[in-house]
Amino acid sequence: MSTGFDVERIRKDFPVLSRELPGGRPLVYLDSGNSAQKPTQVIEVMRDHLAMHYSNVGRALHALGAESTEAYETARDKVAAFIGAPSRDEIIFTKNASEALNLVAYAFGNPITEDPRFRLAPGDEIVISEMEHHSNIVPWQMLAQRTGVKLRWFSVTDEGRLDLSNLEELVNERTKMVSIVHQSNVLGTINPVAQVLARVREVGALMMLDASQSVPHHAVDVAALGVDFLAFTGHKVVGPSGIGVLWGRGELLDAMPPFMGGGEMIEAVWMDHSTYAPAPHKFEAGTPPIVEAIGLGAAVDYLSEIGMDAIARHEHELTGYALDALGEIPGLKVIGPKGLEQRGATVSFTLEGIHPHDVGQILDDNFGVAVRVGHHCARPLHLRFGIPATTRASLYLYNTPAEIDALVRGLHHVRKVFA
Amino acid sequence: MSTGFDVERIRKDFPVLSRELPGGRPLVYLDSGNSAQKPTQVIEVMRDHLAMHYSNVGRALHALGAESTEAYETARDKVAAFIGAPSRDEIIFTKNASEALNLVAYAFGNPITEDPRFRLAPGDEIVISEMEHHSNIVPWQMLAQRTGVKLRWFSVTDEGRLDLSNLEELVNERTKMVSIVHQSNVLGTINPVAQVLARVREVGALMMLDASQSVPHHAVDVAALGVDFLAFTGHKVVGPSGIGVLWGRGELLDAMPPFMGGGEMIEAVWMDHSTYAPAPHKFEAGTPPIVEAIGLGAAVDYLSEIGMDAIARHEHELTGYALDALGEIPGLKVIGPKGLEQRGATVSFTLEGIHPHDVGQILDDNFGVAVRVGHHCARPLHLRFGIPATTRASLYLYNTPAEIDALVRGLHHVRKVFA
Amino acid sequence: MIAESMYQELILEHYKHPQGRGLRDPYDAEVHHVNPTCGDEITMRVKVGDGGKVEDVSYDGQGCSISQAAASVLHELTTGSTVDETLAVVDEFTRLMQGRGKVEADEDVLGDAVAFAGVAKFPARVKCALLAWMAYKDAVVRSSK
Amino acid sequence: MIAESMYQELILEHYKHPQGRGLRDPYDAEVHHVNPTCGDEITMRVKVGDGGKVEDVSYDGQGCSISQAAASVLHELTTGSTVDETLAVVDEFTRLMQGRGKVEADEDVLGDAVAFAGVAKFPARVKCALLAWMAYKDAVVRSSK
Ligand SMILES: Cc1ncc(COP(=O)(O)O)c(C=O)c1O
Ligand SMILES: Cc1ncc(COP(=O)(O)O)c(C=O)c1O
Repeated sequence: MSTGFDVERIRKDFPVLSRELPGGRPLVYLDSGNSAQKPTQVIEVMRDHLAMHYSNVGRALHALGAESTEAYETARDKVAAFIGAPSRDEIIFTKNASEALNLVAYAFGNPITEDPRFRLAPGDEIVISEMEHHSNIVPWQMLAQRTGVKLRWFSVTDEGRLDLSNLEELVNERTKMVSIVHQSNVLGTINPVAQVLARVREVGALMMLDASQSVPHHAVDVAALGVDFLAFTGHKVVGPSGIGVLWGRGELLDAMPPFMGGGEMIEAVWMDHSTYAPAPHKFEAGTPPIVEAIGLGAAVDYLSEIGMDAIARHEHELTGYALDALGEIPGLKVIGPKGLEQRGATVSFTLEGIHPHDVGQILDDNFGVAVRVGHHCARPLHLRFGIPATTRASLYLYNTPAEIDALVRGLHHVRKVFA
Repeated sequence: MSTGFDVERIRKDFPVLSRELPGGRPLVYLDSGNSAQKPTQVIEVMRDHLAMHYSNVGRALHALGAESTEAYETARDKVAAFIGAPSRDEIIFTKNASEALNLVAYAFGNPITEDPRFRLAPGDEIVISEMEHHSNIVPWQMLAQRTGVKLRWFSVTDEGRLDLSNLEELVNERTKMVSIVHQSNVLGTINPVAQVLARVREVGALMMLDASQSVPHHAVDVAALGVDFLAFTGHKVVGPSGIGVLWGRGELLDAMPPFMGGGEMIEAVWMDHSTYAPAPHKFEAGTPPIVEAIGLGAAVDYLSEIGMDAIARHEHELTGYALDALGEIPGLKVIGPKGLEQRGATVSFTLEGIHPHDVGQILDDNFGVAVRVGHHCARPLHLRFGIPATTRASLYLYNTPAEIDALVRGLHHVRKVFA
Repeated sequence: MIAESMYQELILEHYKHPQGRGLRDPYDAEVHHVNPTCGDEITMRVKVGDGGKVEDVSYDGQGCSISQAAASVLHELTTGSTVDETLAVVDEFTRLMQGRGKVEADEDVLGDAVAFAGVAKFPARVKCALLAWMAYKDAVVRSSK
Repeated sequence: MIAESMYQELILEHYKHPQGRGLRDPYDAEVHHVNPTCGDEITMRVKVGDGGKVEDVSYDGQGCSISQAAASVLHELTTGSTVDETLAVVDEFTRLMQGRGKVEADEDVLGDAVAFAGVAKFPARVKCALLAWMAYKDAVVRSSK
């Protein structure tokens, strides 16, 4: 690699990467799109907090309470800076990206709210796409079932791009919300946000981005993007499980009803009614994932120090290497863009006549190569391509060309077994 | 203490308890009702998993995926055993107790569901109590606002007990759900579940227990209790933040609509509809708090090994000691039962003429004594007693009589400062 | 290597050369089973003759080697036996698959199906191995109605 | 001990012997402010005379020593000054309180109120110190309408 990016030094930060799997296999982890591994820098911050500084946040006046609250709220500052949020109060900690998406879906058609942008009338429409993760499909289906709002979606082209040919018709005056993925977790496709947003603004709708697969891999700036909401998840940005982020424009967060009720999201409570705290607290009912938020803060610090641009360059080179190497395997077909334009480091493919489950299992059992097989929580996208499943290699800052070589060797072996 | 319970040995398991606070103060942690401290046994399980075994669960076929899934699902087994759940599939991992309570509240009046127990008709009622934590008030208020269901509540007696004098009238044929706290986080009161449940069964309603403050402190067996739902939270049972538990009777979980939509809660997804996985997965949308669930498993192992009965005995003795010692402070008034009958190790009080915020701050600043001051997320209960706030000492397995002595010394000093 | 214990020669053999594949007439019952998590599917027909003898088990489907080979082995083991005999095999196979790799297989009952013992160690693949067998059980029940 | 920096002698003195406490007539505006998180409350009346001179600030309320002492100090500092002068003090006091303990107090502007500098280190208590001052600002704005 010619980026001045020291992948071998980075790998030392991730303890699991030097682990041996049962049977003496090395670990070749190509499943970061599913969940990323964690660097010592994150693990130790969490351990230290749990061991020496832990207490509940917000509510406690004492020394530990102050330390925990300070650490938790500092994590919010870090996340806000990481995604360019105009205000720290626009960062809501959730348990994962799915909760963030559901929180926004539940804001619509709730009789509590008078703001017209969140009210639903007969004929109103929500637009998603055929390449969404289930977490950006099912919440809107459930909203449609609860309220009668109509769910519509963009198609996907044979090349794995959003089909914008009917953009004008699909996004229209009846549209309340367009929620699409920023970068596909199967195809690797990076979607043309600006083009869709321009139409969304024309019709006065709102726009949400599922950035679960973009925030980990390249610099994302919510102000520059100009959308209304953005969701991502901690465990894919080398952070812990149990933490996700919803960013929303402050003025919209003010207009939305709370999602869950409970401790710390209130201003004052009487038996028969309550008033709510301003955002972000309005949306953080109960004890938040304290140590997880702190871990996420350490994770974005870690990535920032390496530099998101350097990470993106590294992944770009790796992706080129992977597409070339995989292209030489007979019977292998990449599902998604074949070139490097507007695509990330996720490569999904089929191997003729061999089921992905068999591919994945032999790669793992014989070579320690961890890929994901199945529909990757994007079943409709697989239906679109007429296939039940794919094998997916998803790369991250710690991956190397040698690991792609291992994958290729493994795939040749798979073909031999099933020849 | 005469219980054969070695509190000094236990204290060594909790690193923070030997910490010095800034200014050389020792830490006297009497705020476990807010959140408990964590033993090394929990911290190290989490660290080890994050460092060496982490990956996403359920979806991954590879070696790390199998290890993570096995550890996560084993945590479910442990929690099921810990609370006597008839089936492991009745244990739903949430992010905290508040999510568990909201999940159940959102199941009512949702047009998706046909089960009559979760449908709401005009005139239907939900019953809570005046001693609830906000997390068991606000979700039901929000349900009432969304659906028009009527919210009613038990009063609290001067002694801090549930006023059951109007049980027959309050819980009636119009009642759909009675949701009350098992043990009050302010009063310490343990509520008479059987008596309320008998009436609930007579009228054919459902019953939920907020067991956030009981599960940490004494053996809780859901089958023996006989209720329909029970919620508790990981961070109060020496487990991590970011994890909570909803237990529900399997047959009810089957009848309920999903709460959040997303990855892993589905069976199959098409663009226009989906089918859902059976419980518990139906209620676990997105990547769950994996490492947090594993940490919770280690926490219940830790408590079980010491023995919940031994912990309860220890706390019982401590509570007696504390009530006696506090009783001798002039102007101090305990809010809640003065005796040891049906009460836990939480003692809230007022000090005449001195605001709890001043009490808490001086205890912390001068003595390192960490108590909680304010309304403890139970504002209506404080309104009931006509006070804006109390000071609360909440004890746990690692507390000692010497720490109560420190509290008492501190309170004498507080009185001197404000004399 | 662990895989050797799962991808037994016999399984690969059945996968590459499935026995009795294709849907045939006559039949008493036809069922269609799907494993929604991985998309594996099978359509299966059963013909039961006099004395409860299984005269034909015909099938078609798609899926991984495990699910396809399982159907082929099932065809061999059931055809020509009595329904009761085959249900005992189904039970033993199910017990083996759900045993998380900790159950000893009874070779006398299972015959060639013992080759699937290694699959039991992979919870994610157990459903693949069981798909055809559950479909068979379902079809037999329906055929006797 | 850290507390010494927060519970200054002067604060305790004002708390035990509040200056100007009680609601008085005449007044131009009355406001009622509440800190919902801790339940502290204050009712405050302001009487502004010729030349924008603050003739009386009277108040009643309940809360912790910080919030009560802050009202008492405020009464002393504002009564007799012009509205403009007092608003400058309010601004400086607010700046000090929100400075997380990192802001140097301007003693010339703040006078006795400088005793509250230690409170700024305790985010949870800042609202207590500010309650009366925010109420005063509100009341002054209303009185000039
Ligand atoms: C009685 C009671 N219920 C509910 C809760 C809410 O728990 P959590 O904040 O973890 O959601 C708490 C603790 O804060 C509690 O004490
Ligand atoms: C594109 C996309 N959206 C949403 C999600 C859901 O994230 P989580 O499972 O953390 O809620 C994922 C990952 O699983 C994803 O890849």
